[in-house]
Amino acid sequence: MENLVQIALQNVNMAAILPSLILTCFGMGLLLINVFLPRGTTRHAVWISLIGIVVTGFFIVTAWGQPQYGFNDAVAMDNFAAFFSIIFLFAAGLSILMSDEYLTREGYPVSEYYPMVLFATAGAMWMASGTDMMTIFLGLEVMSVALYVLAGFFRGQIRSNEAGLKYFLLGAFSTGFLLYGMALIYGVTGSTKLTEIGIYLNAHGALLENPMTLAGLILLSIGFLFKIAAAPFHMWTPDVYEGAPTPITAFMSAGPKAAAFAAFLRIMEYCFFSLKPEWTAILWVLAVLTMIVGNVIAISQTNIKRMLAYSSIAHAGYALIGMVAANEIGYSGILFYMLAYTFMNVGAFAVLVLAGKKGEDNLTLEGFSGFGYKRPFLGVALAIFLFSLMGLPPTAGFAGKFYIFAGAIKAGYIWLAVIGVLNSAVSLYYYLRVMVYMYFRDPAEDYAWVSMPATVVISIVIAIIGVFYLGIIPGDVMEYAKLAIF
Amino acid sequence: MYDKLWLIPFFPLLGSIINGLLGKRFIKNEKVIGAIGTGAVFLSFLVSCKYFFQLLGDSVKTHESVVASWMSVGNLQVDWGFLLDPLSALMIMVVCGVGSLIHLYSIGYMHGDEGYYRFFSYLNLFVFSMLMLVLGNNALVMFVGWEGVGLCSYLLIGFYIEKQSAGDAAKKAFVMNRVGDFGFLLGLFTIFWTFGSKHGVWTINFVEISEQAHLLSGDTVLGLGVTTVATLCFFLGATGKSAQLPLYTWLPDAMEGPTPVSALIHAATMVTAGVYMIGRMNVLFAMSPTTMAVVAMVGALTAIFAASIGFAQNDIKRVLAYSTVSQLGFMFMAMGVGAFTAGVFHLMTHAFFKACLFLGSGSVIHAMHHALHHAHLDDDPQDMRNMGGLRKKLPVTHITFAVSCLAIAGIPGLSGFFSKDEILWYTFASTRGMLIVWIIGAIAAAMTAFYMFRCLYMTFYGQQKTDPKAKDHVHESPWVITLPLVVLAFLATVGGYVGVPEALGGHNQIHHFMEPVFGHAQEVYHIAVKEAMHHNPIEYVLMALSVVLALIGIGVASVMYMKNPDLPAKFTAKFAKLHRWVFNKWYVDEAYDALFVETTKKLGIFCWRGFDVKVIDGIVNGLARVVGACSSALRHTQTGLFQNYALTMVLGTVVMVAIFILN
Amino acid sequence: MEIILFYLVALVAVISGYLVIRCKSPVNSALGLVNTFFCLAIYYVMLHAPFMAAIQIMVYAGAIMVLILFVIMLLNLGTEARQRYTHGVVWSAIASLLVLVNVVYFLKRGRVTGAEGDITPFKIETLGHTELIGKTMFTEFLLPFEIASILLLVAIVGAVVLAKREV
Amino acid sequence: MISVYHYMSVAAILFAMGTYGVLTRRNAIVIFMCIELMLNSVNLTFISLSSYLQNMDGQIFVFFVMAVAAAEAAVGLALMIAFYRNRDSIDVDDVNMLKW
Amino acid sequence: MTDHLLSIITYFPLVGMLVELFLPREADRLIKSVTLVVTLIVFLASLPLAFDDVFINSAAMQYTEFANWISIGQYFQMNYFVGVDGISLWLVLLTTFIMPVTVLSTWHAVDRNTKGFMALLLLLETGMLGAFIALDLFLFYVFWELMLVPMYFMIGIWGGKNRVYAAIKFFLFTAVGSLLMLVAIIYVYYFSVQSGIPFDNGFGITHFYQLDIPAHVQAWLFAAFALSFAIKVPMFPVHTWLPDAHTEAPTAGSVILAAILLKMGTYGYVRFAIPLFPVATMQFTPFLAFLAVIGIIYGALVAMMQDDVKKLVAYSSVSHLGFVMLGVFAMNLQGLSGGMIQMINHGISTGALFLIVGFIYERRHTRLIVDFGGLSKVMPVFATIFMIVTFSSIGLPGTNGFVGEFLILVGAFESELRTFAVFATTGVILAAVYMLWMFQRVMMGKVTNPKNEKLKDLSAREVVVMLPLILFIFWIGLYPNTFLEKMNPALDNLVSQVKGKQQVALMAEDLDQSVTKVIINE
Repeated sequence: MENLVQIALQNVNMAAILPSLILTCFGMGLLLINVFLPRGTTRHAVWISLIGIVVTGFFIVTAWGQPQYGFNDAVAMDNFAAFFSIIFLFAAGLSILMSDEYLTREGYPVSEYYPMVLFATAGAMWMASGTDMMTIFLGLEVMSVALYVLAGFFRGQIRSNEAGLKYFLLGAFSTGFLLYGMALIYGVTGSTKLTEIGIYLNAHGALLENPMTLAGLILLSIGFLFKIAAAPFHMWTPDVYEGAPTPITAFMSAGPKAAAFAAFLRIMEYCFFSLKPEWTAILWVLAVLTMIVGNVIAISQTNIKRMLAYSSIAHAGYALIGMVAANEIGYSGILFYMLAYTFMNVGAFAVLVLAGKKGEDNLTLEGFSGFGYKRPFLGVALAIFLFSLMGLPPTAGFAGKFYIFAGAIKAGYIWLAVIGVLNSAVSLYYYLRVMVYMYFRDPAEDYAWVSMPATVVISIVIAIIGVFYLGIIPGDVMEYAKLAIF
Repeated sequence: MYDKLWLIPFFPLLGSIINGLLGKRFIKNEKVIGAIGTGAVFLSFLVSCKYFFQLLGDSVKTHESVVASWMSVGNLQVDWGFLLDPLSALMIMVVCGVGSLIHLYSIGYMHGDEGYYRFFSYLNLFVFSMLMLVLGNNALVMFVGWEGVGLCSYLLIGFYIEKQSAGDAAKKAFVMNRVGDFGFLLGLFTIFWTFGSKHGVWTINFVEISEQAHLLSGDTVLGLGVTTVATLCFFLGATGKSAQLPLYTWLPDAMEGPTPVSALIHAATMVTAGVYMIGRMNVLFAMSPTTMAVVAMVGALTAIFAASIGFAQNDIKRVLAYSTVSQLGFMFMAMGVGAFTAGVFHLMTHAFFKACLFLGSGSVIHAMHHALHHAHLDDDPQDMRNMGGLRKKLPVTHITFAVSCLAIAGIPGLSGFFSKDEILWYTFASTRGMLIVWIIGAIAAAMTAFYMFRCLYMTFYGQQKTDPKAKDHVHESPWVITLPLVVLAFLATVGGYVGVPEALGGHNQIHHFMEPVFGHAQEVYHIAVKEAMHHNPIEYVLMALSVVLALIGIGVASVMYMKNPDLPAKFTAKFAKLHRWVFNKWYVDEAYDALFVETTKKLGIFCWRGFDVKVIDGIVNGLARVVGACSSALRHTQTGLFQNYALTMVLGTVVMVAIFILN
Repeated sequence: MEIILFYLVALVAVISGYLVIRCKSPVNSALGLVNTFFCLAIYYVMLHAPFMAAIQIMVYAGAIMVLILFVIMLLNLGTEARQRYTHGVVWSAIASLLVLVNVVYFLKRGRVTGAEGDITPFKIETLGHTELIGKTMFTEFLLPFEIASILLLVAIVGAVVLAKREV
Repeated sequence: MISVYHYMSVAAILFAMGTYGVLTRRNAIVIFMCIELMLNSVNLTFISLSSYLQNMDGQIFVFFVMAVAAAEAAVGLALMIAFYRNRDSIDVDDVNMLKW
Repeated sequence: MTDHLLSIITYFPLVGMLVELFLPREADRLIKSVTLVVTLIVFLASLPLAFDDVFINSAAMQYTEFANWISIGQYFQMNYFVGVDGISLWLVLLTTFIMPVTVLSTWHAVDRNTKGFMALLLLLETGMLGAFIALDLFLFYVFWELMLVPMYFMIGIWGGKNRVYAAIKFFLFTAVGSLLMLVAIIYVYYFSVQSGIPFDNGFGITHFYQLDIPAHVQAWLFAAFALSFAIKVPMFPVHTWLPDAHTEAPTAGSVILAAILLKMGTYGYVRFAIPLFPVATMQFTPFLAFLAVIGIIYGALVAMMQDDVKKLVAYSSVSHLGFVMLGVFAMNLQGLSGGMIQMINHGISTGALFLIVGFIYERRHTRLIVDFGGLSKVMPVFATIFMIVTFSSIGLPGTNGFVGEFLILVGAFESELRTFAVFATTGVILAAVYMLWMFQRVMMGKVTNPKNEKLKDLSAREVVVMLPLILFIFWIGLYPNTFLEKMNPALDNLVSQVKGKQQVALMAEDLDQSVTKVIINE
C-alpha cells in the first residue's frame, strides 16, 4: 500500500501545476464565500477573483525560465505554458473587471459567475501546459463546460440560452471527433503522452503512411480548429458571441482561442513534427478560407458585437498563417499575436459593455451614430482598438501581423502573406465603417454625460496601454515570445 | 564697358513694381503714375542710346555681360546674362524709343481710367519683358522675355476685365502663344540635346550656338537634319508670337485691348519677336534651306491672306491689325530668303509707321468716344462707317495718319518704300529667293496700298457720317497724344534713309551695321544676291513696278471710296459670296473652334465622365459591390440552425480527409 | 463460439443504435441507447475489462440515462414535431456515410501498431482489473483524475446556476 | 478469432450512426443522446485498443470520458431546461434567433 | 542638440498634440495658438538644415540618428535610423514650412471641434516628417501608415457632403497599396539577411542599396513598391481617390494632402523603389513614363472640364505630378533635380491654390465656377495673388513652375524618354488652357452674381498666409540654385549608383547572350 503512495508521490510536482492550483483554490474558496456574501452585488467576488488572478500571475512570472515537469509527464509548466497562461489571465482579469457593471445592469448579479471564469481559466492553463492527451482533453472539457455555463448564464434571456445551447451541442459534437482522433493516435502509438507519441512516430517512418495516423491527426485537429473557430468549424462563433454576455464574449474570443492554439501547437509540434508537410498543406487552405469567410461576412454585419465575432474568426485565420509557416518566427508570432489580440479585442468589448443598454439592442451601427461625441473617451478608445484590429502602426495589431507575416515570408509562403494582407485590406472597410458612424454622423438622440464605473475604465485603460506598449516597444514581449517556443 | 546692360530692363521693372504695388493705395495721382511709367522707359531709352552709340564706335560688335547664374544642374548651366550686338542694339532702340513715346501717349489716352496704375504697371512690365527677350544672351533668358511679353499681352488685352470679349481674346492670345512656345521649347531641347550628346557641347548660349553650329551639319533626327527639325520648331514658336499662319487669329482679337497696347505690343514690338528670334538664330536657319523656304512661303501666304481680309473690315483697328499680320508676313519673307537685314530693317520702319497708324486710330477713337459719350450714344466708336470727313476736326491726326499710310504703301521717299522694296528685291534676286514669293509679295504690296487708303478715306474724307448729335463734339486730342504722332510720323518718313540701297546711290548703313550678325552665316552658306543680279538694271524695273503697283492700289481705293462711294456696295452685291467669306475672315476662327477647341472639350468630357467616372471608379466601386454581394450571400449561410452548422463541420472533416487521401 | 457472440452483440448494438436515431419518441430512443450501452458492456467483458463494463453500466445506464429520462419526463416531451426547415437529411446521410467510409477505409488500410504493453490478460486475471486500473490511475494519471474532479464540480455548480428557478 | 478491427468496425458504425442522428434529429435531448452514442463508440475503440496493446492507458481514458460525459449531461440538460422555460420547446429548429 | 535635431522636430508636434488633448475643448483660440506656436517652433528648429552647407559637398546622410529599436535575435531587428540628405532635406523643410501656413489659414475655417482638428494636424505633421527622415524601411512603413489616420478623420469629420465616401476611398486606396509593400519589405529584409548583410543593419536602406537581387525577383518587389507609391502620387489610372479626397477635405486637409502627402509617393520612388531595384526600374521605366505622360495630358484634359474649382486643382495635381514622375524616371541629374524642384513647386503652388479656393469658399460657401465671375473687380488684392499663383502653376518663366518643368523636360530629352517628353510638353499648353479658363471665369467679366458684389478682400491674416508662398514662387523661379546646389550631390550619387547597377545588369545579359551564341555556334 505505502509503496503505492511512494509511486504516486514521486511523480508529484506541485510547482508544475501551481498556477492552475492557486486559481482553482480561489475558485472553490469563492464558491464557499459566496454563501456568506450579500446577494444582489458581486463587487467582493470581483476583487477576490482579481486577487486570485494577480497572485497566479505573480507565481507564473516568478517561475519564468524554470520549466517544471511532473505527474509523470502529464503536465509541463514551461515558458510556453507560462506565456499562454499570462494571456489567459489577462483575458480573464480584464473581462472580470468589466463584468460586475454588466451583470448588475442585466439583472443577474450572481457570484457563481466568477468561480466559473476562474475554472475556465484554469482549464485553459491545463490545456496549455498539458503534455498528455488526457490532461489536454480534460483541461479542454473543464474550460468548455465552464464556458457552456457562462454563455448561457442569463437564464431568463432567450439569446443567452440559445448561445449556451448551441455552444454546448456543437462543442460536445466536436468533442466526439476529438476523442475519436485521440483514440486512433493511441492505437497507432500505444501511448497518450505527447513526447512518446512524437518519438514513436518519428522512429517508425512507416507510420507516416499509415492512414490511421492521418485520420487521427485530422479528427484530433478538428477538436481544436473548432475552438479556434477556423472555417469551416467556425459557424458557432458569431451566434455564441452575439448571444453570450459581453464580458464572456470578450473572454471567449481571447482566452479559449489562445488555449486551443496552445494545445494545438503543442500537439502538432510534439507529436506530428514529422508530418509537417501534410498538416501545413491542410492548414494553408483552412487559413485562407478562415480569413476570407471572417472578413467577407463581417462586411455586411450591422450588429457590432456580431461583427467583432466575425472579425475574431478572421484573426484566427491570421494566426493560423503562423502555424502554416511552422517555423520559430511563425510560432512565437502566434504567441505574440494572441497576447496583442487579447488586449485589443477585450478592450473593444469593454467599450461595448459601457456602450450597451440593457438587452444590448443598441449595439448596432445606427446605435453608434455620433458615439464619439456622446462618449469622447469611449469613442477614442474604441477607435484605438479598431485601428489595432486593422493592424495599423503603431499598435499591437500591426506588430502582431508583422511578426506572423514575417514568419510566413521567411518560410517562403509569399502568396499566403499576400492573401493575408489583401484580407486585412478588406477588413479595413468594416472597421472604418464603425468609425464612420462614431465620428462622421451626428448623434441620433441628444445625450447627457454618463458616469463610467471605475472597474470598466480600468480594464479599458489597461487594454489601451497594452495595445500601445506592444505596438511601440514590442521588443521585450517579442523576446519572451521567442523564448517561449519549445 | 557693357556690364551695366542690366540697367536697361531694370528701370521698367522698377517702374512696374512701384506702380503696381503703390499705385492704387499710395500714389493715386495719375500725373505721378504716368510720369513714373514713362520716365522709367525713357531712362532705359537713354541707357540704350549710350550703349548703342558706344557699340557703333566699338570695333568688337558682340558683348555679353552675365549678372548671375540662374540654374546650374550638372552640364546644364544657365545664366542671367545679356548680349549686346548690333541686332539687339537696334531692337532696344526701337523698343525703348517707340515704347517711351507710347507711354507718353498713354498718359493722355488712358486719362480717367480707374485701372490707370494697373495699365502703366503692365505696360512697364511689358517693356521689361521685351527687353529681356531682346537682350538675353541665351535661349532661356530669351524665353523668359518671350513668355513675359505673352503674359503682358494677356494682361493688357484683358485690361478691360469687365468685357467678356476682352477676356476671351486675352486667353486666346496666351494659349496660341503657348502653342508657339511649345515649338520653341522643343527646338531648344533638340539643339541642347544634340549639341550635348553628340558633340559634348552643353550650351544654350546664342554666341556659342552660332559658333558651334557647323558641328550639327551632319546630324539627323527622325530622318531630317537636326537643324531643320530644330529651326522648324523655332519657327512654330515664331508663328505663334508673330501671328503668322496658322497661328495668326489671336492678333485681330487682341485689338480688344487699349489702343496704345495695340500700338506698342501688337504692332511695334512684341509681334516682331519672332522675326528677331530668327535673326538671332540666323546661323541655324541658314543651315537649313528647307526651313528657310518654309519660312518664306508662310510669310508670303500670310502677307496676302491677311491683306485680303483687310479689304472688308470696318473696324479701324482690325484693319490695322490685319495689315500688321500682313507686314509681318513681309518680314518673314525677308528672313526666309536670307535677307535678314532687310527683314530687320522692315521691322524697324514698320514699328514707326504702324505705331503711328495705331496711335492715330487711337486718337480718332478717343475723339469719337468722347463725342459719342457726350451725346449719350452707344454707336461703336471704332467703326469706320460712323466716321468720315474727320480731317477738318482732327488735322494733326489726319496728317500723320496720311503720312504713315503713304509710308506703308511704299511710296518712294518714305521709309516703307526702302524696306519693302529691299525685301521684294531679295525675294527675287537672292540665292534663296523664289519667284512665286516675289509675285505674291508684290500683289500683297498692292493690296496693302489699297486697304490702307480705303481706311484713310473712310475715316478722314468724304462727308461725316457720324451721328449729327455727336458731330460737333469731335475735337483734336491733347498734345501728349499728338506729339508722339508727330514724332512717329517724322520717323516714318526719314527712318528709311538708314537703308538706302546702293542702287539708289545710298550706302545702306544698316546693312553694314548688321554685317557682324548676319554676314558670317550669309557667306558660309552662300546667301547673297545672285551673281547675275549684281548691278542688274532689273532692280530698277522692279522698284518702278512696285511703285506702280502701290499707286494702282491707291488709285483703286480713291476711285471706290472718293469718286463714287456707292461702288463698294455694288461690288459686295456682285460678289456677295466672296464678300461674305472675306468679311468673315475666311471662317478660320470657326474652323479652329470646330477643329481644336470643341474636340479638346469633347475629349476632356469623355476622359472625365466617360473614363474617370465610368471606367476607373466603375471598376473600383464595382469591386466593392461584388465583395458586398458575396458578403450578404455568404452571410445567409449562417442560418442559425444548429444542424446546418454540424453538417458543415462534418462535411468539412470529410473534405479535409479527402484532401489527405489525395496528397 | 466467441465470434458468434460478437456478431450477435454487434447486431443488437447496431439495431438499438438505429432505434436511437429513428424512434419518434425520445423515450424510445433513450431505451435504445441503454440497450446499446449494455451491448458495449458485454464487449468490455469480452475485452478483459470487467471493471469498465461495470462502470459502463453504472455511470451510463445508471446515472446519465436516468438523468436524461428524468429530464424527458420533466419536460414531458411527446413525439417531436415534424421538421420545419430543410436540413438536407440526404446530405446528412451522405455526410455520415462518408464518415463511415473514411473510417472504414482507414481501418482497412491502417494498422494498429502501438507498442505492446505488459498488461496481459493473464496478469489481469491474477492481479485483478480493478486494482490495475486503480494503480495506474493514482500513479500515472493522478493529475487528470484531479482535473476530472474539478470538472465535475464545475458541472454541478453550473447545472445548479442554470437550472435553479430563482437566484 | 476476433481481431481488434472487428471491434473498431462496430465502433465506427456506431460513430457514423451517432453522427447521422445528430445531423437529423430535431429534439435536443435526442441529439445529445446521439452524441453519447458517438462517445460510446469512442470508448469501445479505446478499450479494444488498450486490450490489444495490453496497456491500461486507453481504459483510463475511457474512465475520464465517462466523467466528461456525465458532466456534459448535467450542464447540457440544465441548459435545455433553461431554454425550455423560455421557449416551451427544445426543438433545435427553435434555436434560431441568432443568425446571419 | 543638433545630433538629435531630426527627432526633435519630428516628435515636438506629437508633444504639442498630447498637450492639447488636456486643454479644455472650449478654448478654441488657445488651442489654435498653441498649434500655431508649435508648428512655428518646429519650422524655426528645422531652419538650421536649410543653412547647413554640408549638403553642397556631400551626398551622405546627415544628422543621422541610430538606435536599436526592436531586436529579436535571429528573427529580425528594427532600428530607429533617421537622417536627411539633399533629397529629403527640402521635403522636410517644405513640411515644416507648410504646416504653420496651413494652421494660420484654417483659423476661422474650422468651426466645430477645433481641438480634434488641431490635434490631428500635429499628429499628421509628425507622421509626415517621420516618413521623410526614416532610413529604416520598417520605420518608414510605420510613419507611412501613421499618416493615413489623421487625414482620414480630417476628411471624414470636417469634410463636405460626400465626405464619407471620399474618406474611405482615400484610406482603402492607400492602404491596399502599402500592405502589398509591407510584404515586399519583409521579403527584401530576409533576402538581405540571407545575402549576409550584418544583422544589426535591420531594415536600414543604406545597406539594402548594396543588395543585388535577381532581376525577376526585383520585378515583383518593384511592382509592389511602385503600386503603393503610384497610388500615393497619384499616377494614372489609380488617381481617382484624389479628386474626391481633395474636393471633400477641408482647406487645410487639401493643402497638406497636395503639398506634402502626394510627395510621399514621388519621394518613395526616389528614395526606395528606384535605388533598391535598379534593374527592375530599367524594365519598368517605359511603362511608368508612359503612365506619367498619360497622367499629364489626361489630368489636364479632365481638369479643363471641371466645374468645381477644387476638383480642377485636384486634377491639375495629377498632371503636375505626372511631370515629376517623368523627370524621376529620366534617371539623369536634370530630370531628377527637376522632379525634386517640381515636388517643392507643386507643394507651394498647388498648396497656395487650395488656400485661395479656401478663401473664396469661406466667403461664399460654394466652389462652383459658375457662382463666381468678376471677382477681380471686387477683391483686387486677391486677384493679384491668385494671378501670380495661377501663372506659377502654368509654369511661366520667372516663377517656380517653369524651372521645374524645364529641367524635367530637358532631363527627359537627354534620356531615352525623348518621345514621351515631346508629348509631355503639350501639357504646357493644356495647363495654360485650363488654368486661364478657370481664372477668366472666376475673376474676369462682370460681377454676375449679386452675392459676389460685396465680398471682402483678403484680410491681413490671409495675406500673411499667402506672402511666404509667393516669396518662394519667385525665389525658386529666379534663383533655384539655392535649392539645386544642395540636392545635386545626393541626386548625382543616386544616378551614378543606379546607372552603374543597370549597366552591370545589361552587360551580364549581353554576356549570357554572347555565351549562348558561342555555344550555338559550336
